[in-house]
Amino acid sequence: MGFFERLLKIDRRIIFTLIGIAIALPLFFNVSMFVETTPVVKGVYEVVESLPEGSKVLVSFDYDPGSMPELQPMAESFFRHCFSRNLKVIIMGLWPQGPLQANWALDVILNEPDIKAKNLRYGVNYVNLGYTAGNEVVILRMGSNIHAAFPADYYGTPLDDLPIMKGIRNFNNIDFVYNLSAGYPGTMEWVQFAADRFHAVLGAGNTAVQAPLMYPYANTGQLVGILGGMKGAAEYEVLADRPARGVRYMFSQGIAHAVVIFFVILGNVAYFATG
Amino acid sequence: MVLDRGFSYLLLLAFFFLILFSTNSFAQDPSDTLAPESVTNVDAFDTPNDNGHSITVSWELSSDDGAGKNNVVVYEVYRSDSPEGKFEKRGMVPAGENTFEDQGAKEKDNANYLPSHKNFYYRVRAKSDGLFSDSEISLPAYAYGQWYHTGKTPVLVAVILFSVFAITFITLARKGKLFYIRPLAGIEAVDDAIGRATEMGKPILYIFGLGTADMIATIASFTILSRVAKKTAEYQTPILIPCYDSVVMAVAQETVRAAYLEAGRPDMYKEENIFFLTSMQFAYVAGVNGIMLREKPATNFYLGKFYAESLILAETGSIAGSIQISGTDEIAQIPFFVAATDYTLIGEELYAASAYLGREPVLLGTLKGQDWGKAVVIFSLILGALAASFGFQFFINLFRIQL
Amino acid sequence: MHPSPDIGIWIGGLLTLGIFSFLYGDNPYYKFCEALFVGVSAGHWFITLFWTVFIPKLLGNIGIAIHTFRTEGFAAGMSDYMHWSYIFGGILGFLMILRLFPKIGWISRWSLAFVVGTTAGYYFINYLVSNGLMQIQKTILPLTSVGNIILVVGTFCGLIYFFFSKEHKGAFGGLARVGIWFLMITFGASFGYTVMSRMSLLIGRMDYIFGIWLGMIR
Amino acid sequence: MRRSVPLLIVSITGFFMLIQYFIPLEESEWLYERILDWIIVIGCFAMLLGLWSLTYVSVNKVKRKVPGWGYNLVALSGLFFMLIVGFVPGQESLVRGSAFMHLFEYVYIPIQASMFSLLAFYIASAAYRAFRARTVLATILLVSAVVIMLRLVPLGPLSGINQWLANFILTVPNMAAKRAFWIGVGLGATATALKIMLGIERTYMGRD
Repeated sequence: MGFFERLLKIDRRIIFTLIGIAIALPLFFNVSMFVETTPVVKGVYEVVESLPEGSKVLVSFDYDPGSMPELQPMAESFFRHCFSRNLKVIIMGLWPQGPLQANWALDVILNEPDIKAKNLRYGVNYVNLGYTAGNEVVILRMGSNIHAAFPADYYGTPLDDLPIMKGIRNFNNIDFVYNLSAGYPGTMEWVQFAADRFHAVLGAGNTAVQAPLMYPYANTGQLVGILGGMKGAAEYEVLADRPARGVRYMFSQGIAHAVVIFFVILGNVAYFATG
Repeated sequence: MVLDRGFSYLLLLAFFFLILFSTNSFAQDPSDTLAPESVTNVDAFDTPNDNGHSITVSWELSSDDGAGKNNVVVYEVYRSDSPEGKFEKRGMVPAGENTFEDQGAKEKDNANYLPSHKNFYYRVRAKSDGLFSDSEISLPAYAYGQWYHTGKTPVLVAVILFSVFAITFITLARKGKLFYIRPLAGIEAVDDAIGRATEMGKPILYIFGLGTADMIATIASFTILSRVAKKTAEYQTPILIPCYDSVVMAVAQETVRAAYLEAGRPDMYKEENIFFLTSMQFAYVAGVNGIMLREKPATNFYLGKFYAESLILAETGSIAGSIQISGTDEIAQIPFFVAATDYTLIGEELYAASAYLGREPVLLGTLKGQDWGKAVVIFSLILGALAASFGFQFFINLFRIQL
Repeated sequence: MHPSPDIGIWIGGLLTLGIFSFLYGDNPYYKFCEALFVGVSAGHWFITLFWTVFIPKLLGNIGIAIHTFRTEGFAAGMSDYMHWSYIFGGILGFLMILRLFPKIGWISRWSLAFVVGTTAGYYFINYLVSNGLMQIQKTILPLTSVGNIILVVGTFCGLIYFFFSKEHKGAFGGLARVGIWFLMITFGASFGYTVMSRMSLLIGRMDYIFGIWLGMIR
Repeated sequence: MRRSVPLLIVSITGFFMLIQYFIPLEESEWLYERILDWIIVIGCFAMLLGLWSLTYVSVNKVKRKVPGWGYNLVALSGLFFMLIVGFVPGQESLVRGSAFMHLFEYVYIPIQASMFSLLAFYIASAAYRAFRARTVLATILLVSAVVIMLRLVPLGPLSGINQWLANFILTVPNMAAKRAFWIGVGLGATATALKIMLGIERTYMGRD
């Protein structure tokens, strides 16, 4: 058996090993691969950048641990950006696991030295409203009255007792809505109900699988912008000039893609060489 | 909707200018200290196409709206249950608009409850900056639910058209007309795949994916299973079905039992071969992976609803050396089935498969009906695209459904 | 290297390695993780469904019904009686369990028939509207740009491919062939963008092993 | 009774759901919502069947000491341990910090994430085997996939062209084929639903 024939029947485990190395090894180096920023990500960044201090931002966590590697870095960099610009953050979830994901991201960001120095207070600077069942109906209800959709926050405190919720009745009192989504209910529903119906200013972060379906909404302006997968997360970090997990992971991502493409080329070379 | 949003911006703009204009002229012209002319012809009627808890009010604009003193800012709509009673404010619309939908709640304990079949009277107030004038009281109107939603007529037409196609061809088939169907590679492979398992003396693995029993893809898969099981009964090859959903498991047991009975081998049926694993996606995959490597089935069928797990299953099956036949209506997973299995039924082919396998004239008749449906779709697409190119919007409106 | 002192992280890490060992081949380590995973997940699913769906939906509604009957008797309004309807659902559910008894197991088909019939009617409309009419509506585009023309032609050829009762040969076959080309472009594209998502998942796991668990990164 | 009653139930419920779509009446809405709830309740009872099946099959294997029965014992212990820590504290078991949730966080989530991430390996090996320019179709698949994957690799001057091409593929041919696919699926599913309601398709119902 010639070299190319053997190459065609290569043991899968060799491919597995190389992929494993391609992903693990770059994590040990603190190299940030050059990340080109795209207009769709800039769209989100610039809206947050333009909000005056004290503006209210609503973040909906519509994913579960399955999509953590892609969406968690987005959540963290978004929180960091909001808190460093002194915006008020209201968290909610359309997925049962969502509010928990938000708490994990808060744990990370609130412990970063410059954010910690701000002494942010729960209920004043940020709040977690928790999860409510009902999928897109929750958004509809929030359109008329947020207090009806979420009578109490994640910890059971009535909304009226939370200073941050004073004067917030519906989307008219929210300056920006950001949605992190891995499927249904998610960005599609936020576009249809919050943006189209109630004219909320909406941005989104999606998994790489879902993002291509949502790009059309960014073209029509229903979304101010969208972060797609780990690349989107990395771009946001570059824009905010705070390279973090997304950028670090992007190095692995790029190498892994190169390895896959390399294998595809190798397979074709071997295929044609053996006739 | 983009148009809607544009429109509301326009309104807002108009609204803004109105305020500006009216305050300006207020300073100059003493005649503007007068209230705007009241609206006329207030008409209240039941809102069509709903469950009967909403009344729509319409009126003719005040003569001072957009003309005359031009000082109307908003219209406020008031409601009462008697002409003499207390009128309650129900909402308002900006100047220039002449309808308002008084949408109530259907639950009795809701503060916003609006009962059906009860008379209400309406009054519209034209308001300028601080001054207002009330209209005459409308004639009574009551809300009631409708028996038919007129906005859904396109759907009704489609339902009737499609059913007529299907039933016509089913009847023709029953009368003995034979329909041609083109070959499908995935279907032709089914027999060989079962034969191969028999020769090797190994079982067949049948996976429904993550669908529940109420999904159409799963139901289509049941009918395929029934044909496959009948053949396995004839060939005396065991069939293993690990299930993700308990109802799917129950139906699969029924299906296979019936197929064995039909094949005349009820003794061969083993209920413990159709079992439940777990209803959590990746735990289910872990379990099926184990079965594939330990039982080494000769053939794997993946037919039904599949999500991210499709590729893990298909690659593991390929490592185990099984022949694999797949099919799903989840477009995102088809690439992985195409890449990693031997035959793939793409979308609609999954639904057609039961007709192919059974070769019953009635089922072939419905396939013909489906094709006629497609022909109508293609026809509408071409006609619609041409109409749209020449600026005829009406054609698109034929497909517009009011929800 | 600063391994995590948290025992939970250690358990998670060891289980992760167990699953990864499957890539080499089936082995006892994987078999253990798999069995544990199946058992724990089935238990988790059962408990979650029990507390979050069964209790509020069935017992919750019947509880309300009983309570209003006790306090108001027959004077209760129509909307209060509605809660009793859940008993019907309960009976259908109960019939389902009768499958466990071979003699009367056939009664469970009534519940099955209820589920299948209802959803058949539901999906009949659902698919016709969202997969049929709405897609047609979106595809009716003026043929004024290259993109629109390709879009309409591609949809047209794709539909031709799905014809079952006509032989794919001649001009018809040619159109069907173009249709399958379009499908292949789509499949390739979605394969391509899924790669990024899947690689991210592995990056997350590797970061867990080397960063959070073993503390080898930073 | 065994066969005709179920078929009757299928037709009645099926046609009711079909017709109620066109009837906006409150009563029709009410029944529709209730029916969907009842189906959820039926599903809850059915989970007992699943639990029984899993227990029965595993216990049988342990009893008969079939090879690998130890793993069945592991699965059974996992299952019953979860049931105990889930039932005994009542609804409290779903609150973060309970034993039940700890098991979820430290056992279930890591295994689930690891299983999910196996896809990274498999997607690479599947790409290696499938993406070979054997036929026209395979070549189209290959080119389209590579163009999309290259979006993430810095290509220097070529990246602009590649971005444009990737965007074109996603918004034009990709959309066209998806529409055709969805319309086909719609017609196929509608036909299947109709066959069920008319009682033509009834293999799922058993025979005796």
